[in-house]
Amino acid sequence: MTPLQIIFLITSVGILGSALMVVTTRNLVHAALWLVVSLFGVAVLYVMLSAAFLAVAQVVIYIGAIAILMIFAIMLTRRVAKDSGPQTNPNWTWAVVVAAALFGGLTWLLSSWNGFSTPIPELSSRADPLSQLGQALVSPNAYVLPFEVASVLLLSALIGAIMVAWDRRSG
Amino acid sequence: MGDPITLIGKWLENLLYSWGLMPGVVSLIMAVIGVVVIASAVLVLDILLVWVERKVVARFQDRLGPNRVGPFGIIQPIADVIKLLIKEDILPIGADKIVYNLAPIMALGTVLLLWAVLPLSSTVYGTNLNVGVLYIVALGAISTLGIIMAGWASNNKYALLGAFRTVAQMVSYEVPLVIALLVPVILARSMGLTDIVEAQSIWFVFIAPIPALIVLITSIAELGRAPFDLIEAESEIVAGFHIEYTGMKFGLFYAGELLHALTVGGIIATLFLGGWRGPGAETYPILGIFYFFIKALFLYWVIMWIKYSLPRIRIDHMLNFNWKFLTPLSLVILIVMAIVDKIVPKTSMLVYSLVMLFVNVVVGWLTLQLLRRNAKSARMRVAEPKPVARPEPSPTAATSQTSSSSS
Amino acid sequence: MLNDWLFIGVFLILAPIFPALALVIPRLIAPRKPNSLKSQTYECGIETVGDTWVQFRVQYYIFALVFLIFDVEMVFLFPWAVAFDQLPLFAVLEGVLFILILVAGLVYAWRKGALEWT
Amino acid sequence: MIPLSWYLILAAALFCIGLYGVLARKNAVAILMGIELMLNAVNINLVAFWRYRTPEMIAGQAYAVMVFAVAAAEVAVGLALIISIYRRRSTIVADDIDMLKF
Repeated sequence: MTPLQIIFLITSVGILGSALMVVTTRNLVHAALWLVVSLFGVAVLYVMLSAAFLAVAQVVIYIGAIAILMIFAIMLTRRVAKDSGPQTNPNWTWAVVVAAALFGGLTWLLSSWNGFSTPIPELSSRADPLSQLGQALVSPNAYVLPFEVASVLLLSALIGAIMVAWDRRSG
Repeated sequence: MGDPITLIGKWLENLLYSWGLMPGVVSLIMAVIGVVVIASAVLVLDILLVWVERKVVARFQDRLGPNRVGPFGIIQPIADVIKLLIKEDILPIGADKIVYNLAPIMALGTVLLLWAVLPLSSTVYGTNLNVGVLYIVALGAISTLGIIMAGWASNNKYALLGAFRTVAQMVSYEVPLVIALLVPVILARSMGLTDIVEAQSIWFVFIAPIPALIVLITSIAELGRAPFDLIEAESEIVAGFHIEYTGMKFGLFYAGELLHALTVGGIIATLFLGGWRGPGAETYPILGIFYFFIKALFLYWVIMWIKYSLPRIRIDHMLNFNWKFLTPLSLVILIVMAIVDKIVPKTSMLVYSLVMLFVNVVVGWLTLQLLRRNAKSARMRVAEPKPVARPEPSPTAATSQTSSSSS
Repeated sequence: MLNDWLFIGVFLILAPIFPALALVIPRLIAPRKPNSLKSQTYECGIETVGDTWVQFRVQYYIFALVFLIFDVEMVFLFPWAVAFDQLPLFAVLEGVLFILILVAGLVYAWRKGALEWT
Repeated sequence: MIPLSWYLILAAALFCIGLYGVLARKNAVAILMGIELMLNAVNINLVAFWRYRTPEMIAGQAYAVMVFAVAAAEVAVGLALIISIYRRRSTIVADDIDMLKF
């Protein structure tokens, strides 16, 4: 075992364990905090995959914004969030079966693929992936269209969300 | 050369290698030593800051400040720490124990982590992350989460309300902050803080004064210091999200806030005031540390100066100031500077900087004109006589009452 | 690159230990005599009434929402800013267009009155 | 070193946990959390494939960034809907929200 492998194993146990807490814990605020732990673990994985920009972006977007938005939403719907009864619907056993079957199927499918255990290739040191990403995002023969469409998507999400949530009466 | 800290580091590294350790283990040990040295130095500085803060406040208010314990009262903060350590620690009823205890740790821990990327001199820095600026933003995000945790876990209405107000303020001011932080990144073509300092042959504050000002203002708001200290607002919500914290746990929030103020000074010094740059700092890196702390402490003093000179502003004014003034202004200056940067040739650094400065002055002047006009109409609106409550004829009052109750 | 992050990782593990130490020491030396009156919640010194979890205004959500959208957009722009040297003018203008689309959202929120604290 | 398979299996497991959350939870906010977990599993896969198969192209990272945008938009609108439904119906239990029946 190399040190990197040990770090990977610790991180993945952390990610999966806290993900399990997210889907099972009764207290919704706790679920949101466990979600933060899980997403932070994913950021650590990005660092190990040498995608440093994605790692910090993950922390900024998911922990800094999405998690806070979720906690706000939980606080705004208090009567339901305080519900201490069972938090799962009656057919949760089926959910377990479906999830387990999907996991088994995915693993089987992936292990039959010949690129399954590719070793990690050397990263060419001359190109800075960050600068590459920046160029690709605004270059016409790369991703400029998705880039602008993402902006429109976010704009429509903003307008739609304000329209739905905003209610002058309760303001 | 001529840099004792690098020499000590090299000597230690060679010593470890001579013991026959593997390179990975050596770099791990060096990292641990580096972290412990930086963190404990910063914490000692933090204790000193308590004294500095109290002394400076006293001077602003024409008092003497602590002057009994030790010369000039310099041992006072240590006495404070001992007092906090032996105070009883109260866990309020219904508090969520783990989250409650985690929150103060996060409050101080995130501030400590910021020092991992701040370059103290050309040779002394934790690490030169190529995403340094976003790393700072990310840590700010984690500290916001810590505040929510503190407010929610305390099981106290006022704490929860204070936490929500704080977070609303912090996330609001983070928008212009992040936009303004893009400007030094564009000017230096890098997010690494070391690279940003290297790029400042002319301090960025002279090239981009408006973004520098925006970063200063929004950072003060992020700190929750006056005039943006609505989160503490003793008369409204007791003391904000940390009402229920006693003893050392409160002390950690307090220490975190003080240290954060100095750290913000350091960040702004790095991004806009040339960091460790100064006469002779390249040949003698030890001078760089000195310059860095001079600049950081100067900005810290500016933050204190603002804090003790201005009254607290109203919450609607605070939010308007952010959304209707700072955010548009930062977007405009970002767009203008990005385009001008591409148009003006970079052959002569002096011409380039002068053009940038000119652009900033023009935008600033236009903003002032706009504000002046706006202020006039706002004054007219406020000065209008308010409708006075007077008894209305009974039938209409009755109908309006029934209609309002039915709606 | 991983070496840079080794330092951050070590810092991440060690940074909470310093404040945690400051919480452990009082455990050992400070008095601990909790009683039911002492650990009451403090709300202006009067007895607590009702539920802690008060109903919040939707306003808070709107602020966090606008922040989320802006945050994501700004994160997109950081690689653009780093690659500035390699970008031709029209690529810069595409970034500006990206910002302008976002400004439309801000204008909408402003006109709708969602940014007022009423 | 770590082979690609480790990342893929981790992502598959995370995806299935998220799926379980979506299928089994009653509360709509919790269902959204499950969706977040699934999106993150997808992102791990994208970045891992980028790093192991095509490190010289930037496609994987660009797609991951797009997933960030989509996740943000989805959370923003989803939570707004939840808040709005809560205000009208006083419930956010997914099984009780059946307005389309009428």
